[in-house]
Amino acid sequence: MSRQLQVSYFAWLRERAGCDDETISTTATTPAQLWTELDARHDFATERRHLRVAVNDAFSTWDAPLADGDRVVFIPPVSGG
Amino acid sequence: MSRQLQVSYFAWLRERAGCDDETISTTATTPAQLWTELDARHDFATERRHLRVAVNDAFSTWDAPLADGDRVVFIPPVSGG
Amino acid sequence: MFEITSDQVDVEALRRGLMEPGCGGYTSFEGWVRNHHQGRAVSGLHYEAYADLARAEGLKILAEAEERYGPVRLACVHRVGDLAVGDLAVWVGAAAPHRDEAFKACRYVIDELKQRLPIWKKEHYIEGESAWVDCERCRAAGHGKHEHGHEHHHGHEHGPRTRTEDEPA
Amino acid sequence: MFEITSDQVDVEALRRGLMEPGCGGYTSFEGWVRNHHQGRAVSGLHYEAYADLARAEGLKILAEAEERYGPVRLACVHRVGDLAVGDLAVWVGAAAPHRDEAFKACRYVIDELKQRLPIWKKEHYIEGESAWVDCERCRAAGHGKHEHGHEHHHGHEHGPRTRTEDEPA
Repeated sequence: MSRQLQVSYFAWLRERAGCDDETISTTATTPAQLWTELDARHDFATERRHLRVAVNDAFSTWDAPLADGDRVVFIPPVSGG
Repeated sequence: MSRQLQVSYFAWLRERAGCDDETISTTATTPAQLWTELDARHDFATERRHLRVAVNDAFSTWDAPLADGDRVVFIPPVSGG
Repeated sequence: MFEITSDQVDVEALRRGLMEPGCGGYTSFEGWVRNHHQGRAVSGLHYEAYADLARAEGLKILAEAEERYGPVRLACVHRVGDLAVGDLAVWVGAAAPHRDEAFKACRYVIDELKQRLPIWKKEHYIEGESAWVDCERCRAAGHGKHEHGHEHHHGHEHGPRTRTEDEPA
Repeated sequence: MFEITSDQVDVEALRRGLMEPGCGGYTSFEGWVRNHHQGRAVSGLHYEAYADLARAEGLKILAEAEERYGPVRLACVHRVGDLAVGDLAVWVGAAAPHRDEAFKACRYVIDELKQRLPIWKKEHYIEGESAWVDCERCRAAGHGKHEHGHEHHHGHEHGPRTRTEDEPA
């Protein structure tokens, strides 16, 4: 069963993806699976362990269950301040 | 041989002395001797070990030699900031 | 009060907002855009934020500082968008009854937000390139380019990353 | 820059004076007149300085901070005269390439000047008395009234002192 997810990109992940946001129809059930699928499509040229992930604007684990309509954001190492 | 010294007072030492400055004719040759002489006159109601002393606007030891015309200031515990 | 903004920061208004007759010590920190970074001349930079999460995480950091060092009045603003050398990028203010708590709370907030806020800095160099800046802590640890898998104390894993493009400054 | 002044302090002008394109971190400390001290309601206070020595000692403290944490741009102003609750009594600013040095230099200056500057504070209480305030470090050590002869790390000896008079606030 596939679900619709909203994915947003920031910084160099955004530049690799070539877009700020995209709506994905996917069978991925976790952020980890979603990453593998999107990395194959966009070639982010990094490894997942360098990133964090947020689901619905809160930090999440990579194996949390995803629900239809969730917003997923992969978070590169930060450099604010 | 006596010398003329300029003595300035601050904070509660000033209030005990009843003046900001005074010119003293004294035979005291060190700040320690001068303190003993002035304490007898003004009754500062403290002990010397609680104070520091400055000669000519620089911190000094209690046994430094005093010269005619020197400015001597006894310094109570500070409370700036 | 925690804010992500593309507007200029009114430091004086923020400072006045923290004043309170019970506070005897006030410490502020400001991050200014520097004209150099790791030996390269910088002409300016661009901050990009994941604003929804950054606001939530920023408020969480302020709450942690209050819990550790409170009572303390805290505020923080982080700029996004294009900034020139000398511009204020981030401001933190802390007012407390005594100075020790004000200093520690202010320092806690800036240290944590540098590690945790989802904000990214792209530097523009005088020679005409631009690059996303890698994580401060990775740089301090002397790691190379995303070839390691260390764990930071906040429980996240990541690698440093500096990507350079042929883009005018 | 170190100043003893009876005029209001222009914090914004002092801050601008420290700005420099090589500085990425700026920390300031402000001491504000608090409405209470050791359980007593304070209506205002009066600072008295031995100005010639205070200026020399203030410059010495700034030079020590520069030596320990430099390069760092430092400035400090201490008020004298009558101050009301909420007024700024002392201001310290430190700008450095990185934040760690800015924080440490700023903290060093305020900690040292509180122990070393020949400046005395007389508090006016709501109930209508006034008192010279004792040394912060003696108070922290829990000493009684000038009955001890401990040695502080700056090499001077003194005792705490609180003198109270029947004087209107």
